[in-house]
Order: sequence, then structure tokens, then C-alpha cells
Amino acid sequence: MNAALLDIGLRHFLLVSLVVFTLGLYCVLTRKNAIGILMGVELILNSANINYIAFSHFSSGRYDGQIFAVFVIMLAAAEAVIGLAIVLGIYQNFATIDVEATDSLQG
Amino acid sequence: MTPVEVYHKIKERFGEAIESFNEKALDPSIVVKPDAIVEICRFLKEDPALAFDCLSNMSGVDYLKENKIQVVSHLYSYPHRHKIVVKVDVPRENPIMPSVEGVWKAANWQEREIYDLLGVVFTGHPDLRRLLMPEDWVGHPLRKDFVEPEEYHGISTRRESLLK
Amino acid sequence: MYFHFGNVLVFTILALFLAGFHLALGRLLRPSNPEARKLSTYECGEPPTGSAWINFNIRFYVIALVFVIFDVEVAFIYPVTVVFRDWVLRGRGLFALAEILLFLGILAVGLVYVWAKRDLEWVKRVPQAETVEQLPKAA
Amino acid sequence: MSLINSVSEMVVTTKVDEVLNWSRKSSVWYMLFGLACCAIEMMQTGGPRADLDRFGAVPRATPRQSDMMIVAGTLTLKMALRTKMLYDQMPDPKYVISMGSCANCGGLFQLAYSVCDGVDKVIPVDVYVPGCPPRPEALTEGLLKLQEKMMQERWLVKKASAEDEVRAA
Amino acid sequence: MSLAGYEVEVQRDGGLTTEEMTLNMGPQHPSTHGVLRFIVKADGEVMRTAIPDIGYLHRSIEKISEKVGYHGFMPYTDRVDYVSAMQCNQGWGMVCERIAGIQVPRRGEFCRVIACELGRIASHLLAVGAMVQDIGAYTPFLHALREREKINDLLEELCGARLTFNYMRIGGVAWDLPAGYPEKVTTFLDKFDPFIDEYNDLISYNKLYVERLVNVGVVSKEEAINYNLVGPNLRACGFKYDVRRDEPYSIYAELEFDVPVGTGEMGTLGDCFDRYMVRIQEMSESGKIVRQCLNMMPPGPVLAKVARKLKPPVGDAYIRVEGARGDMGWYVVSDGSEFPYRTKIRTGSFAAMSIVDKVSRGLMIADLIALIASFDVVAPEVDR
Amino acid sequence: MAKNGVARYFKNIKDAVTTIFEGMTVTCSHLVRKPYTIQYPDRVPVRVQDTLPFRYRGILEVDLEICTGCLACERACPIDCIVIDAPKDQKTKEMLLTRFDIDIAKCMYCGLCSEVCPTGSIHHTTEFEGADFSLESMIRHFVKAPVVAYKAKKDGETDPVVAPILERGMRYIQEFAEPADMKKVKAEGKAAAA
Amino acid sequence: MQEFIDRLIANGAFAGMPVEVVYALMMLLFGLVVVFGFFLPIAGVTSWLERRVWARIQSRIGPNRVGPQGFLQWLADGIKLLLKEDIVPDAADRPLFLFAPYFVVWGIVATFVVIPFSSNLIIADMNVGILYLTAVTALVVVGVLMAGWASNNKWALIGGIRSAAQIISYEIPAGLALLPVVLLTGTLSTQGIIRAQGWAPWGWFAFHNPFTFVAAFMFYVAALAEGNRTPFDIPEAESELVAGFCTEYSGFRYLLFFMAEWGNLYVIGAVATTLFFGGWQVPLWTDSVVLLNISQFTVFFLKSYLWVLISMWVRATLPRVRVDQLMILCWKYLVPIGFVNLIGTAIWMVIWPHGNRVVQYGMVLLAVAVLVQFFRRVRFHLRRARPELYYSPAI
Amino acid sequence: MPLGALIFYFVAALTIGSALIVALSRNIVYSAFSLLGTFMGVAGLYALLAADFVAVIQILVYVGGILVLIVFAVMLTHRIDDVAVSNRSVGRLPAALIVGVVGVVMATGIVAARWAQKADTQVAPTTYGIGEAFLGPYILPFEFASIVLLVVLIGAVVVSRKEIREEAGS
Ligand code: SF4
Ligand code: SF4
Ligand code: SF4
Repeated sequence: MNAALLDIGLRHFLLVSLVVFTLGLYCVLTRKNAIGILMGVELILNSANINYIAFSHFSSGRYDGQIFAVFVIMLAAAEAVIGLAIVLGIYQNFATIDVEATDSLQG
Repeated sequence: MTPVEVYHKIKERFGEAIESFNEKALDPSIVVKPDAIVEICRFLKEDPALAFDCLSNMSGVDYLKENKIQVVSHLYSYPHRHKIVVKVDVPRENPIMPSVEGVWKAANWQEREIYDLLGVVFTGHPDLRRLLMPEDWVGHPLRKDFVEPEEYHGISTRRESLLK
Repeated sequence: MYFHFGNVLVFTILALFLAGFHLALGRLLRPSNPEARKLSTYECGEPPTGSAWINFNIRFYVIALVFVIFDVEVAFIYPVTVVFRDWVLRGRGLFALAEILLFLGILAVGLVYVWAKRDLEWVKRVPQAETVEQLPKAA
Repeated sequence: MSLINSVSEMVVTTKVDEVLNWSRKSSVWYMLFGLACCAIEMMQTGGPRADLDRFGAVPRATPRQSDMMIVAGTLTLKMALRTKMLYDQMPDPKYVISMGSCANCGGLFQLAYSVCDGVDKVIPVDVYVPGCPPRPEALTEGLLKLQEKMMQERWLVKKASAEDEVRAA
Repeated sequence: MSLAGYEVEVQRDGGLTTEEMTLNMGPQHPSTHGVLRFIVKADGEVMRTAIPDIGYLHRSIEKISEKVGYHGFMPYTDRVDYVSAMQCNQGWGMVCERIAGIQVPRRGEFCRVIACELGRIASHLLAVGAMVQDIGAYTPFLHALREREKINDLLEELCGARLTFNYMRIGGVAWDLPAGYPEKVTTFLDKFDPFIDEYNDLISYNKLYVERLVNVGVVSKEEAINYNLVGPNLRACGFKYDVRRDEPYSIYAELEFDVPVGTGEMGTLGDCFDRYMVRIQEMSESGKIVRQCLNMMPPGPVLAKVARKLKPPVGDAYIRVEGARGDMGWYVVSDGSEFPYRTKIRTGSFAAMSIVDKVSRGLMIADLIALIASFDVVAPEVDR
Repeated sequence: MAKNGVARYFKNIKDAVTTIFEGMTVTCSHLVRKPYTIQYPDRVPVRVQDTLPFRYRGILEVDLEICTGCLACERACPIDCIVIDAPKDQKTKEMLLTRFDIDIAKCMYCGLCSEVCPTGSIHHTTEFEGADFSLESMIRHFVKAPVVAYKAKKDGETDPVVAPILERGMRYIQEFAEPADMKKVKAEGKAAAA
Repeated sequence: MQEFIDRLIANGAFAGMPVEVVYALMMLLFGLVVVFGFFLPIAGVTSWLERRVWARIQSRIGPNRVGPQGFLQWLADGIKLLLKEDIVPDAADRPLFLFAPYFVVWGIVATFVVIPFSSNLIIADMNVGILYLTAVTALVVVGVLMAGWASNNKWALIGGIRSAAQIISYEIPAGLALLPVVLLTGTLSTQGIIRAQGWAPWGWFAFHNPFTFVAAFMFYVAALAEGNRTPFDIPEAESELVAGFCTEYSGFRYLLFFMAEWGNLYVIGAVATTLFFGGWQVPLWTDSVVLLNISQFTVFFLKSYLWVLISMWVRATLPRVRVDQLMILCWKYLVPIGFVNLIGTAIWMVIWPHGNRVVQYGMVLLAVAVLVQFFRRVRFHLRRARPELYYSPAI
Repeated sequence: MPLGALIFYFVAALTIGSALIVALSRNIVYSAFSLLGTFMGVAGLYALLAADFVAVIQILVYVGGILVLIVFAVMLTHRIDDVAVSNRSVGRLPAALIVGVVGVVMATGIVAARWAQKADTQVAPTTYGIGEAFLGPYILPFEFASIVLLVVLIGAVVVSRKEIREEAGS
């Protein structure tokens, strides 16, 4: 049933990925905090992946595109983890722990 | 050690601070002055021959007629298996006595309870708050002249019996 | 293959329908008289103290989540395992095996490392040792 | 919008009502709300001997998912306010069983200064169970009484029949 | 990219410090035994502290005693510790007998001890059962309840009530053993000992269960004494003290029984597991005691003649009985009238609650549950 | 505890497996045991009430036929949930019981009242079913029409109606322990010893 | 199922319709059958059955009044919850609070796409089936996290976070436990995996070699943990977190979580059966396709439901582990063991590319031995307690 | 209009719509959760592009891993009850301008360019091929990936270690 998709060409996918990309870019530019920017980056990576897959699907290259996509996903995960870890690292510099702090309670 | 020996031992140590000793009672009891209570208790606890390491019970009794509140402590010694009763009389209108919380941790809540139910103020107590009654409760219920409030937060405390 | 993913789509729709349908049905039947006290947050009968949306300290969970890495690793290993059988039958099993071993080995190093560094332990006060000393002496 | 008590009385609607009532009656989830001695008997009622689960009644931890509150035990003034709150947090339709003399009217603690004489001062009670504590079977009987009450309610049908419900109660 | 820049931003947002979370555990909480409340200050999963807030079941029993008189107060003592009411009955009986100089018939003492020990078994069953349930296993709890039902039946036949016995009177007990009672009790005990073994097989030594308890909530012997922990909680710290054995009252002096203490067999001495194990062992000890009593049972009356309006001489008396939650202190002041002038009941749970705040620091939320359960706290005993 | 790390590691696994296995055997063995449930109310061989012991302190019951109107129970009750009106009839000089109410919603089933009753007229039954929708309906009014209080006869009860009731009442009181004078007991003990 | 539809089309049914529309309609049809005809009842009946089994183990009876043997209990519960007020707390984040249940249900229902009920009864035999199974549970995580956060209730928040961390972590042991099977078969499609096994126990992958044997149980444990079942039901730990992430949920929204749990239980059983216990494999006893499929369906259903029963039984037996112990169990025990299994199986395959009959028989014997020992212990307990015996399940 | 196209537009709409929320929502939690929509949508696109393996991996890793990581990060690092503060977007206008320009340029490029397209796009299982590739031409990147992961793992743990020690002390 490939017939169903014939009129959906490479362009459509590229346009979608473009929109996602621009949104990601906007996110990165406007967000003021690390997490927000992380999200933007994820969007951008996704759009890149869409392109990879689309090209590899519509052109004769066998699996290369997909394999690249897999690697990109891997990198995205790595980036997210590192990002989170750094946020955590920042947190530690401001974390305060005072075990004795217990204020009175209302009965 | 019998109560009598205990009495003599601390009598010669604290002399004046000991007001009286009731030997005939079922549980012979020593009445001491409020301000001396902490030293006496510490001595009772730390002296190896006495070693009252357990504050078994601490209760307040409101004597309306004598116009005094008596704080009764039942001490027990695990090593020696002997016991003694220490009583402290405080006036009803401003009942104040030092806290023995520093000597026995067990006194912490016991004193809070006495404060809550009888209104005895223990100076030097880490946090003297009501224990059983709500924070916003008025009066000290175990006083003989305590009158039950008509209602609490809109809940009436009376209920007429259906039998009448 | 479109067929397969088409099914996924269909089931997605069905799942949402399943939930939505019943909720809609329920709306017809269920009473609804909200009032302030009813909508207040449950906290064991106490008036709720503050919002739950504080910066809840989830450090340990984060440590755990760092291991999403392994998720990726599993994802990577799948294709290889799929072809592994054929390679074995083609008599080149050792090579494939070596590669898998290498891949896993490298990650295992990571696990071993954090394990050895006691980063897997939950931070939590351990009971003081001195209590162990005084053994029961029949008083 | 809701159909509750908005349909005129017809054979079919009454039948539907019966089904709905049947379902509510046969899965009464009660909230774990033990207050005092009676709580022990409440546990025993959920326990092996008199197994409330037979009637589809299971304990729930949170008011949000419970249909019935078994007030088992002495309600102190300090607790009364919390009880009201918990009751309010239950979703309709909700019922209350007052278990034991204390919950009924304060019982032997009417003499006390800190006890709220009877839970009905705080929240509406559907069924009173006598006893101090009521033995598990007695509580079970209370549940059955409550089920009777449920079966007489109208759900879809117009509340024209509200007063005979009251009469039944 | 300069993460430093973001770092500053984020810091200005003030977002990166975790507040400690204040949790209300109770008064209505599936696990808190009766209506207790803990104000838990938690940092994530780890508790900074858990402050007990009690009094939700304060029924002013002590005050009531000043209104209902010596005989009339007996039923109220059932409600002081409803999980093992017998010991409370006995405590009140003993303190009144002490202050009024009444002597209890020998057979009466035996009846009392039998009833008390049965009650102790029932109480410990509930304690260990509830503990297991709090740890998350529901089945053993119900098995414990099942056995408890059997004891309830026995006591019911003895005194007509399952929970609030009101069995004892000042000067003895209200009912003699019914016909064929000893046989019934023995048959029960014969089945009960295997049950304990089965219970241990089922849960006590289950690895997951043990892991939850060992090294949790360790209480040292000194702390325990300082906070006046009593009974099983004290013995679990490895301190061999039992009022029945060391300050014998009633007829305990004549009875052969062992006092189990904590050994730290699984973890640290005085942790939750020890407290649990001590209770398990005490159950079989109580079983032994009951058997002995049934054998030594003398004939004779069970109740001494006591004035309907009991007017003890002026004075005060204090006695201690070994309740299921340990050494219970009963203090009564008489002004010579027929009403007690003041009554004070000092209970085991009260002390146990007062130590929770200290022990709970640095534990995890889940541990708090295990801790309370292992102290076997019962709300009315704390609040009275 | 296993000494070094590795040994403990495997010991933990072993312990977990074996103990869980053991536990599962126990629970499995329960699958073939008879449930302990008594299927109150309907699916029981005999009514639960009839299985309860004679001493069971259920809801109170009064046999007015043998009530002497001595008011001992009313006085004994710590929380006055018994109310008795027993005026003297002017003409006949007999005591009339005009009212005998018990609030079973308040009663604490302590048995102090039935213990003091001379004739066992007020006594606990094995009945426990009293659940109701309102508190008013939970008050038991025993006196329908005023009745003459019972007077004990020296030569035993003869009235065919009252006799069995009285007999039951007596049996009920006999369940309670007979207070004994301890000095006498002592003396007897000594005598027996000598 | 695709073949089936193709055949229909080939036979000229629905002539004139655009082919994909036909497909779509058929999909919807089958989907409806599976969801409403299988998922809902199975979830409901399981909940009732668990209560009965539980009760029996606790020497109770369990629901037996509502309908014959209380069989209609689940229906009553469902209708009742339909009638309960649907509370959205003021403090909660309304949209997220309302949506959360949908995701959870979605995550569970979606798994039914690849469950092979018999050689022909399968919605879609994806060639990434197993991977897909592990992937969609992610939706549950999101749903739970949403629920926990949106409730703005401390218990719910902790419950949600715990649950999320737990599911994520345990996806890894689960994935690792699948890998040996993938190694052995060289395919990810569920049907393919089943076809690679035999109908007899020694043909099953669980008994293929020691490593897969371990892997089978490891998978079961990990799956239980993913499904938040005791001993891993920490998120709903009643005694500590009141009801976990669904503390604030009332009425039908709560039921949706409920349903998801029970449905998931069956999925766990089905997957375990598919991977390790021979799926629907039966000896070719007849050549009628229909009969064969029926028998296969029966076998598959029974096998997978056996695992459901076991999980009930486990739940009735074990206490709850603490949250840190949970993580430690995952990272220190299951994951390393998973690695060992994977590598071990790989080596095994290099040595015996076609498996080793002797070992397989050995493994089966081992299993039998364990069973025997088990029942000896059971008999021992029965002898010691001397209880009244009662065999009939109904009462 | 053929069903396939319909599905495509549906999926695309889902992707873009949720991406819009991600980028524009002021409530960062909404942004985080609506990432789910984007990820699922992208997975759908992959499926339409006959990349089944990648599609599933997308769900597994992105939804199952990264998304949850991000949500956690949000919970850990932000007071959510005053999102306005924590998540204020400044300089929207310039950003919008830049993005708009970029977008338009690229869009025209995409539309204008003549893409060489294969006539027959094969729709076949891809996992096996990818596996072959991993063991064949891509063996080096494959192993390298594991090293990267290792580094990330250790790095992340090291970064977040300090406070563990600190607490263990307390
Ligand atoms: S009714 Fe009786 S048993 Fe129940 S709580 Fe009150 S005193 Fe306790
Ligand atoms: S049983 Fe007790 S409370 Fe009830 S009426 Fe008799 S004396 Fe009063
Ligand atoms: S019931 Fe008994 S005690 Fe009460 S008045 Fe009648 S005879 Fe006297």
C-alpha cells in the first residue's frame, strides 16, 4: 500500500522538519534557563533526524540515514544526561542541609 | 537500699532542701524544695549507691484545699532494684518549678503533660507546649476547679440524654 | 509495515476512545456538587500545609535516571543481536561475539566503576556503630 | 449536564435505577478510619472471621475513593474537625456508619471533657451500630442495613419519591 | 556555549535549592496505629525528623476516674489499652487492693494471670501482624487476626466480651473459669505453637522483610532507659528486665518462664527486627505460663468481699504491672472518699512515642512506618 | 552475616530465593485449607447468636416479671443509661414499675448492672443486632404498662409463669463469682492444714 | 491478520472500496473486538479473581455475594465508580490532571497490538514487536508522572516520582532479559520467536540453557517491578504513601489506572509466555486451521494466565521492599546478571549453534525437581498445622 | 484524499502543534510534557518513512528516557508555582525575527530545490540491515558509541557525586 504515500513527497517531510527546527531555534533563543534550552536542542535534533530518515528513504542510500539517526538519538540521550548532571552540579553549590531545622507545629 | 537509707543519704547531702519524709506511707516519699529538685535528682541518678536511672512516673496532683499542686516522681533503679518517691509542692496560683528534663529524658513528655493538664510551668524545659489538648484549649483540665467549656469550635460539648 | 503501524494508530485512538467514552457516560450519571472543602487537597485530614510543588529533592532518582544511558545501550545492542544468529551460522560467530563483548565490556566498566565508588548507595544515615558494643549483660 | 433525578418514572428507568443501586450497594468501599477500640473490631471485621469483602466492601486508604466512612471509636474534640474535613473530601454519594457507643452519642465518655459526644454533631450519620465495641457481626449487620437504605434511593428517577425515602430511613 | 551564563541565570531564579517537604502523616493514615500524627520534615525520601503530635485520642480517662468511683472505673481501664485490656484491669485492681489493703484469693490470682497472658498473646499477635502489614505483606496480618479471633473466643467465654473485658474486680475476678475451660485453652495452645513456626517461615525470616527492619531505628540500652522505654522495647536493646520476673507481683514468682531479649541476630542490637523478634518469642513464653497456671490451679473462691462503696484510707499508692507494651505504672491518690482523688496511668507507648522524634532522624519515610510499628505504639495508651 | 563483600552478595541472593520459596510454600498450603469465615448472616448452620457463650454481654434485656424494683442496677451503672421509675402505689402500697428504659446506644456493656441485680432480672443477652437509622429508636422501653414489682417469696417461686424466668435469672447470677470473706477462707485453709 | 484481510480482498469482498479504507475499517473492527471484548473483561475478571485468590490464601472467602460466586463483583465496582463524583482538586493542575489517565490506558492498550494469541490470531506481527513492547511502557511512565505532579499532593508527587524512576530503571533489566531470546531467534517479531520454540517444555527457551532459565525469571521480576506489583508496589505503598500517584483521583479516572494495572498484569504473563514458555505452540494434532487456532489460543491463554495467578500469589506472600533497596536490586543484582545472561547465551550459541538437547532435558528435570521439593514443603506445612482441609475453589 | 496522506497530515499536525507549545508555552511543565507529543509525532513520521526500528528506538529512548529526564530536571530545579518568574521569555521579538527569516529562507530553498527522488521507495524491515551495518561498515562508530556512553555515564555520576559524600557525612 505504498501507493497511498506517493503524493506525500520528500518536500512535505522537509517542511515539517523545518518547522520543528525553527521552533527549536526559537526555544533556544528565548528560553532563559538550562532546561528550556535543552528542550529546544532536542527539537532541533529531532528535526535533523527527520531529514536524515527522509533523505535515506527517498534516495537510494540504504540504511545510512537511519544509522545516523540512531547515533543522533544516542548523542541526544548523552546530551540530556550530561545536561541534567550539570544542573545537578549547580544545585549542589546552593543546596543547604541543616538537619536540626525543625520549627514548631500546630496541634 | 531501703527508702529510709536513701532519705538519710540525701538528707545529709542536701539538708535544708529536704522538707519532710513520710515513712509510713505505702510508698515512702521525700518532699523536697522546688529549687533544689534538679541537683537532688542528678545526685539520685548519678550517685553509684543510689543510681536511680529510671524516672518511672511523674504525675501532678492538684490539692485544692491545701492550695498546692504536688508533682510526684516515682524513681526506680535498675541496677539496685530499689525505688523512692520524690514530691515537690508548688503553689497553685503560680506553679513554677525547674525541669528535670536534663536529668531524665523521660521527663520531657511527662512534664509537658503535667503542664498541659495542670498548668505547672517547668523552667528550663526545651519546648513546653501542650501535649494532649489542642493548642487553642483554655484551662487545665485536671485542676479540681476546671469547668468544661460549653462548646469547642462550634461543637457543643453537651448532650442531653434521650432518657430524660 | 504501514499496516502494523496503522494498527498502532488505531489502538491509540481506541484507547483514548475507551477512556473518553466512559468518562462521557459517567458525566451523564454522576453527581457533581463541588464545594470548597471537598476540593481541598487531601493530607490525612489536616488542612494542607503549602503546595506540593516545591523543589522536591529527587537527587537519588536522578542518579538512577543517569542510567538511561543503559537504555540507549540496550537499543544499540538489539540490531546486533538480531543478526548474531546468522553470523554464528555463517561461522563468523566469534567475530560478532568479540564485538558484543567489547561493547558490553566497555559499559560494564562504567557500571563497575560507579559501583566501586559507592555511587549506587542511597545516601542515608547508617546506625551508629557503638550500639553494637554493649551486648546483653543480664542485669 | 447530568441525568440525575431528571428522568420521569417509567418501568425502564426504575429498572435502571435498580441496577445502579445494586452496583453501589455491592461495592461499598469504606475508608480506613479507625479511631479507638472499635477500630480493632473493624479490623477483625475485615479479617478472616467476618469477612466484609464477601459483600464487596474493601478498605480504601484515601477518602477520594471511598463511598462510606465507618466512624469506629471515640471522637475527641481535637479529632472532630479533621473528621469533618475527611468527610467533606469524599466524593458523592457518601455514607457514614457510626460504630459503637462513643461514636453514637459519646457513650461512656460523655463524662469526659475532651470528647465530642457523638459523631452526628459533626457529620450526618446514616446507620448507628450499638455496642462497645460492636462485635464484627454487628458491624456487618450495620452494613446490610446501609445496603437496604441504598436500594431504596432513586438515582435517575425524579426525586418525587424523596419523602418516602425519608420515611424508609 | 557558556553554561556558566545559564548557571548564573538559574541561580537568580532561585530554583536550585530544594526545600524540605513537610508531610502530615496522620491523624488519618492507613498505617499509623490509631490516631497518631507525625509531622515529617523530609528532604526527598530522607527524613530530617518526624515530630509526633498526639492527643487525638485523649479521652480524659484519668479525670473520669474521679467521677465514677473505684468499682465503676474498672470498665474504663479496658479502654486505656484496648489491645490488651486484661493487664489494665489487673493494674487497677492491684493498685486499689494495695491502697485499701485487700487480699485477693489465690485462685483469683491464677484466673488473673491466665487471662492476662492470653491477652498478652492476643496483643502481640496484633502487634506483629500490624507490623508486617505496614511493611506491605497483608496475608500474615490476617493470619495473625485469625489466631486472635480464637483467643477472643476464649476470653469471650471467660468474661463475655471480646475486647473490653471488664473481667477483674477489686479483690479478684468477676467470673470463675467456666466448665471445661482448661481443655479448650490447652487445645488452642497446642495449635498455637505450630502457628508461630509457620508464621516465622512465612514472613519473619523472609529476606525482603528482614532487610526492611535490620539496622533501622536502633535504640541503645542507655537511651532506652533514659527515655524510660519499657517492656519488649527495652528488652530488645538487650536489657533483660521484666517486671514479672524482677519485681514479681501476683503469682509470677512461682512460675517458670524465660525473658526473651534482643540479640541483634540479623543486624544491630536494638533495631526494629529485635523488637519484632522479642514479641514473637514472648508469645510462646506466655503460652508456657498459661499451661503452668492451668496445672497449678488451686480450688477456692476467686473474689474477695469488698465494700460496695470502697473508701480506702487517705494516702497514695503506686504499682507497676507488666503490660503487653511493658511496665505500666498505676498511681492512685485517695482522700478517704469513695472516689479516687487522682489517678495517673503511665504507659509504655507514651515513652515509646517520646523517643520517636530522636530515633527517626535520618531515616527514610518508609522506615518511619516500620519504626512506629516496631515500638508497637497504641494510641489510647499514649493519650489516655 | 557473610564476611566479605562477594560472599555476602551471593548469600543475599541465596537467602532471598530460599526464604521467598519457603514463604510461597506456606501461602500455597493455605489454598487447600478451609476458610475461617463464618458467613453471617444467612449462610450459617446455626444463628450466630446461638453460638455465643452464655456469659456473652450482648444487648441488655429485662424480665419485668422478676424485677424487684430495687434500683440497684440504676445505681450501679457508671454512666446512668438505665432509668427506672418505681413509685409506690398509694392504695395497694405496692411498688409499681412505670418506666424502665435503657439506652443501648450509650451503654458500654460492662455488666456492672446485671452483676448486682438480686434476681437476674436485668441481664445481657447474646443478641447483638441493634443497628438502626436513628438514636431515638435505640432506646429500649421495657415497661409497656405499669407492672407490680416482684417480691421474693420465702418458700421458693411457685407461679408457673414466673418460676422458669426466675430460675433462669438465678442461673444467670450464679455465673458471677461469689465474693468470699478472706479471713474466713484463711481460717478454713489453716484448719484444713492442721 | 493482514493475510486474512488480503484474502478477503482477493476473494472480492468489499469490491469497489479503496483498499486502505478497507484496511482501516477492518483494523477498527478487530481493535474494538480486542479492546472491548478482551481487554476490559480480562482486566475486570482478573481483579475479581485476585480478590478471591487472596482471600483464600488469607483463609477468608472474598467477594462471593455479587452474582454467582461474586463473579459480577468487577461489574459492580465498575458501574459504581462510574457513578462516583469526579473530583478535581482546586490546587491541582486541571488539564494535566484530567489527561494523565489517558496516557496510562494508552500505554497498556497499545501493547495488545503485538500479542500473539495464536498462530493466526494476532493484530499485527511487527518485525520490531519485542522492542515495541518495551517502548510503549514509556507512555505509562509519562502518565504516572503527570498524575503525580498534577495532583499537587505530596503523597501523589512522591508516588509518581518513585514510580517513574522505578519503571525507567526496570526497563533495562527487562530489556536485557529479552536479549538472550533475540540472540537465539535472530528476530524481534513475537510470532517469529514463538515459531522458533517447540510445543514441549524442552523446546521452550526457558529451558534452552541455564542462562535463559535465569533470564526467564529475571524478566518476570523486572516486569512485575515495571507493573508496580508487590513486592515492588512502592508507588502505591498504602502504609506509607496513602495511595501513591492516584491519591487524589476519584471515580472513573481512578478506575482507569486500576484497569491499566490489571490489563498490564495479563500483558506481563503473555510476554513471558511468548518469550520463554513456548507461546501458543501445540503439537499438530489436527489439520483444521480453526481447531488448531482454538487449541493454540487456549494453550496460550492458560499459560499466560498462569503467570497472572502466580503474580497474585506472590503479591499475597511478599512484603514491600524499600525504595533504595529497589534501586539496588535493579542496579547491583538484575543488571549484572542480565549482562552475564546475554554474554553467556552468546558464548553458548557459538559453542552449540543449535542448542544442546541434553542440557535442555536437564533443565526441564531441574524444574521438575524444584516443583517436587516445593510440594514436599507444602505437605510439611499442612502436616504441621493440622488444618481442616477444603479443596473446592467455590464456597 | 488518500488515507496515507491524511495520516501524514495528522501526524505532522501533532508534531508541529506540540512543538509550538514546547516553544511558546510560558509554563515550563507544559512545555516539558508536550514534548511527548512532538516525540510521538516524529516517531510517526519515521514510521511513515518506513524506518520502523528508528521509530521504536525514538519512543524507547526519547519518550522513555530523555523526556522523563527533562521532567525530572524541571521538578528538581524550578519552583513551578511561579512559573512566570522561572520561565519568562525575554527578547521574544528579535528571536521571532531571526527565526522567521531563517525559516522563510530555508522554506523557499526547500520548495525551490529539485530533489532527486527514487521512484520506488522500498518498505522493508530495517533492523536486520542496521545490525549488519553495525557489524560491518559501521563497526567503528558502533564501538565508539559505547565509549561515548561510558564517558557520559562516568562524567555524569562524577559531577553529581560531591553532594552524596556531603550527605553521608551529615
Ligand atoms: S464504643 Fe466502646 S469500644 Fe468503641 S471506642 Fe468507644 S469505648 Fe471503645
Ligand atoms: S452494662 Fe454497664 S453501661 Fe450498660 S447499663 Fe449496665 S451498667 Fe450501665
Ligand atoms: S432489674 Fe434487678 S437490679 Fe434493677 S431494679 Fe430490677 S431487680 Fe433491681
